Amino acid sequence: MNPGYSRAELLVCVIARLLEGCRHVIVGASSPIPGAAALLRRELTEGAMRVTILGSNRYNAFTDGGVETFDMAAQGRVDAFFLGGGQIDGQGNINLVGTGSYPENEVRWPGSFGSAYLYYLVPKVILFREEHTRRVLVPRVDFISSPGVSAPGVYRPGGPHGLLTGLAWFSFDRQLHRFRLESVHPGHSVEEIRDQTGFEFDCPAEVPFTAAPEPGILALIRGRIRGEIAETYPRFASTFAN
Amino acid sequence: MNPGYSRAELLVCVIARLLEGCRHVIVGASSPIPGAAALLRRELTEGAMRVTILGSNRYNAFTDGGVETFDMAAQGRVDAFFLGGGQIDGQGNINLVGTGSYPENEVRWPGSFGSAYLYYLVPKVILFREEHTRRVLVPRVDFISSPGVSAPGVYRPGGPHGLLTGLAWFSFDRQLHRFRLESVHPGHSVEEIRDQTGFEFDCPAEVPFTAAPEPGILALIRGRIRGEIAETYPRFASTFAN
Amino acid sequence: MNQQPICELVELAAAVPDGAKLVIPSDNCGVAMAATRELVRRGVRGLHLVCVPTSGLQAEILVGAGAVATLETSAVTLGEFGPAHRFVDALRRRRIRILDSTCPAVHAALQAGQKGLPFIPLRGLIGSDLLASRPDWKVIDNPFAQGDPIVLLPAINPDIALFHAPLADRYGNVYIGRRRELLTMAHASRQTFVTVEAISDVDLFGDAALAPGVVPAIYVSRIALATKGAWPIGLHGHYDSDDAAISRYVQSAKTEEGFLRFLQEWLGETAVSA
Amino acid sequence: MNQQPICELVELAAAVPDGAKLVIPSDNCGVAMAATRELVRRGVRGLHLVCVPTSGLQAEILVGAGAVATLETSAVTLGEFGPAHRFVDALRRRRIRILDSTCPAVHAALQAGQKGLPFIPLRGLIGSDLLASRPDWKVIDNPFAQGDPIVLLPAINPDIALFHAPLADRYGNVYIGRRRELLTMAHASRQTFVTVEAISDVDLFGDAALAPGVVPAIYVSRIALATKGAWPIGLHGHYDSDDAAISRYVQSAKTEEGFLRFLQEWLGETAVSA
Repeated sequence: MNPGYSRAELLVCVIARLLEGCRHVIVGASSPIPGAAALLRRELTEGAMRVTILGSNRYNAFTDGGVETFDMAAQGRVDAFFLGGGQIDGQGNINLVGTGSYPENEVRWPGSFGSAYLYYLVPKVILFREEHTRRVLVPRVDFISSPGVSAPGVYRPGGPHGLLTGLAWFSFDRQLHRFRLESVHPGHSVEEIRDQTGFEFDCPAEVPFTAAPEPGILALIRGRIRGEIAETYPRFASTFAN
Repeated sequence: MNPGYSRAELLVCVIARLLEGCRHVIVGASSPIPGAAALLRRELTEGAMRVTILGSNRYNAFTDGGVETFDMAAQGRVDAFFLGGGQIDGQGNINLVGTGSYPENEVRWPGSFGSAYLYYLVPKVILFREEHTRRVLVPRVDFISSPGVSAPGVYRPGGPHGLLTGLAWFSFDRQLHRFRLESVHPGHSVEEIRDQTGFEFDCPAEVPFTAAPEPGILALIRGRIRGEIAETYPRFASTFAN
Repeated sequence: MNQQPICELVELAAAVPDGAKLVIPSDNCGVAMAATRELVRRGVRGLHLVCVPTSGLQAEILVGAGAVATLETSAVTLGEFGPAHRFVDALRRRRIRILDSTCPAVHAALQAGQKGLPFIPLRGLIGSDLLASRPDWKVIDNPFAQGDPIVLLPAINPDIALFHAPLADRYGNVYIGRRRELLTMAHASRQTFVTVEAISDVDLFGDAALAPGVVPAIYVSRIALATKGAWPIGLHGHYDSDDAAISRYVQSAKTEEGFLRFLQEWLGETAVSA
Repeated sequence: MNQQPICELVELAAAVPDGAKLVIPSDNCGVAMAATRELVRRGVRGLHLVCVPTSGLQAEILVGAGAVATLETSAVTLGEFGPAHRFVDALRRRRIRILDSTCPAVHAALQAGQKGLPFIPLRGLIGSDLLASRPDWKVIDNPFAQGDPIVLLPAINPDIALFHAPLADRYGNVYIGRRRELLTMAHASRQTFVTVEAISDVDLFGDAALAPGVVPAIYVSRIALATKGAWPIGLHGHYDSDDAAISRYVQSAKTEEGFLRFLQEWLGETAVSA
């Protein structure tokens, strides 16, 4: 029952691995787990990987206003970004607007933010949603805030790298337009993933468990990283090792 | 022979009259006479008319770089601007590129600067060229840096208001696409204007002399204005009353 | 362009006409909440609200108060405080027209407005329902390449930009520092109204270090002093957001009645403190 | 993106490859003249020089030294000092390809580059010989209006932006103050090379008053110390232009021989003072 680390710590560790090789990562304002993961990867590269946290003052060296994030992405100066979704489907489409018919949705969410742009332009977009249920992972989203794949000819240097949830990690195949189950988090099973996932996905015969955080990494997260994210995500910093 | 004022003082005075009603005037970096005239008009409006002098630090409240001049013009926030030309023709076309065939011109000038934009967008463009000869005022320019008039349908809220030279002031009729001789500077004649002008223009039966600077205005030019332009056009300030 | 831009907050709010296209910044850029309460107090109606590129409490309250006809935004979010109940309710009851957007589209269309362009292209968007829901956006073939579809956005030219800033001078210059979207808003808009924490007698352009962070007076029509004018939202470097007040708002705004009761309290409170 | 951008002037110049699309600012924005002399010394060839939106002595010298294949500019002017003899001579002898432009077109095309747009529209231009001389510019009908022709400019995406600034920090941030075109140049270019009067050990983002006037390190590849690096052009707030030196240049450059002799003197002089 107690693996010696929290789910948040596992997710931070998984995302930090996914960011390997990136030169610059941007994290949204209310994304503490990706934020912590980006700061961890920055630490591991001794500052070589740059991190911009939108809404932060410490981790924001922009001088051209809010548009700079998007201009940078278009310039190829953003290697990774995170997107979530009230609904995510098996083609990688995401819905940040609402369920039912638009615009009088049954459930209305805040809106699409920068997704309909960054999802096209950032090479490595990591879909991240802790809740792993059929409510979120649906056969077909009700509203496409941004599509997972585009028709041939549409300018799209970026797109989904994969989907990380509280239960598992899926990679995304941009040719096949499908997710592939790569690992199941310790304490969970392929059966559970099948039960909780509303879309079809590729599943190898053997699915490994997601590698647990290395002790040194855990120590880093609980030490320096926790201190660093306290400025940007104060509530999260005080709870995420629980 | 000595009217009690210099030609530069007369021109400053004429331009200041033409700027009546403007809220904001932009003057180019190397245009001391228009610059002095704009500062004079500003003085007469007790600062209500704003003056931007490109290249100046004192008369430049821009914070968006060089593009701000052009964006402001497109926003309708620039009421008057000045353009010159190595050649100017009777349709108001101006040439700032060179004579003969492009691009191996016989005589090459610096280039078109912002003319191919501001001439279209600024409501009151005053063409200003001291030299009044058939070399400058030609039947047809060799290269159109910017045309005096545009075909119907072309977006053009701005255009030529008139042409001021060292000899005379012409208004420009945007319907007729022609200049009209409005006044001849004291000491010159309609005959002289005809001799020195390479294009046809409308000429009323009676052409008045350009009104001489009022004594109060002359005092202002020689006092406060001279001091103010010393910062921006130091060489000019020391000579222009001669 | 206004020779004497300094005025009272009530006058500033009174100068926003019904039906105006009003552009406002997101929560971390300086939100004119005191002015927003004055707008609600004066009963402004029919606004076309453009959020650059999102809004929170400001859009929520204006929508709840019935001031908004059209809402153009990439999101309305109160973050961790919970749903924007009045926004959600107004959509469900079709009380407002929504123009859902994406952040860079708001920025780009505003930059087109700033530059006097009729339109500007933007990457992304193709294949989204966002694009499908916006008949005012067009897809063309890039004239410089074969088989390269691209979206064109019409320019946004607001009537009025409204925001809150730390400092202005009495000549009409406003200090915004790194919040450059405020400058774009001012450039693109016919008029700019600003509330500030303080008004200086010293020309901001006199200080070479401050000048790069200034909205020049030529763009600024009205400036009103409003101490803690972003409250209950924070103003970076000056005061934090009043989380307790926002939480109480979100609790109250679950029903229209709760919202109206709460609003009454806020409007009264401001009137007393002003 | 470079972890350690500080280098020697010679290294900076050596990192500009032959044939690079190099973007440079106008005379009042910080011209990297010391770096330009280094470029000439190393014998750079085939540059596509983009001037934002004009140039003076820098373009004139690079053209005279045979470093330029294509010159894209709204003007080359030495102002009251007289004609840019080498520029005029190179055009007459067809030694360079000229792309005559107009100031807002350079700015807009660079902004398109900054935004990753393939093109951007611009008003004006229609009916000019400037437009007629630029087959790379296109006229379309505004898709949002009937019978409204408008010019589309392809984006400018330089390989390298090169300018001179008063101050950098050792992390790679560069202070430009109000010279915002330098920021646009840096955003639009693949790499940015800067010479500076001084390098600080203190992070420029640590000072909230300076931060709005900074080009962030992420855009800056190389920074070299070059005291009086704009000479003989001035640097606002630091030193005036050396009018005597520029006058002597213009006198000498009337002939190619005079130019080459003068250049030799300048290159020698720099080597000594560096």
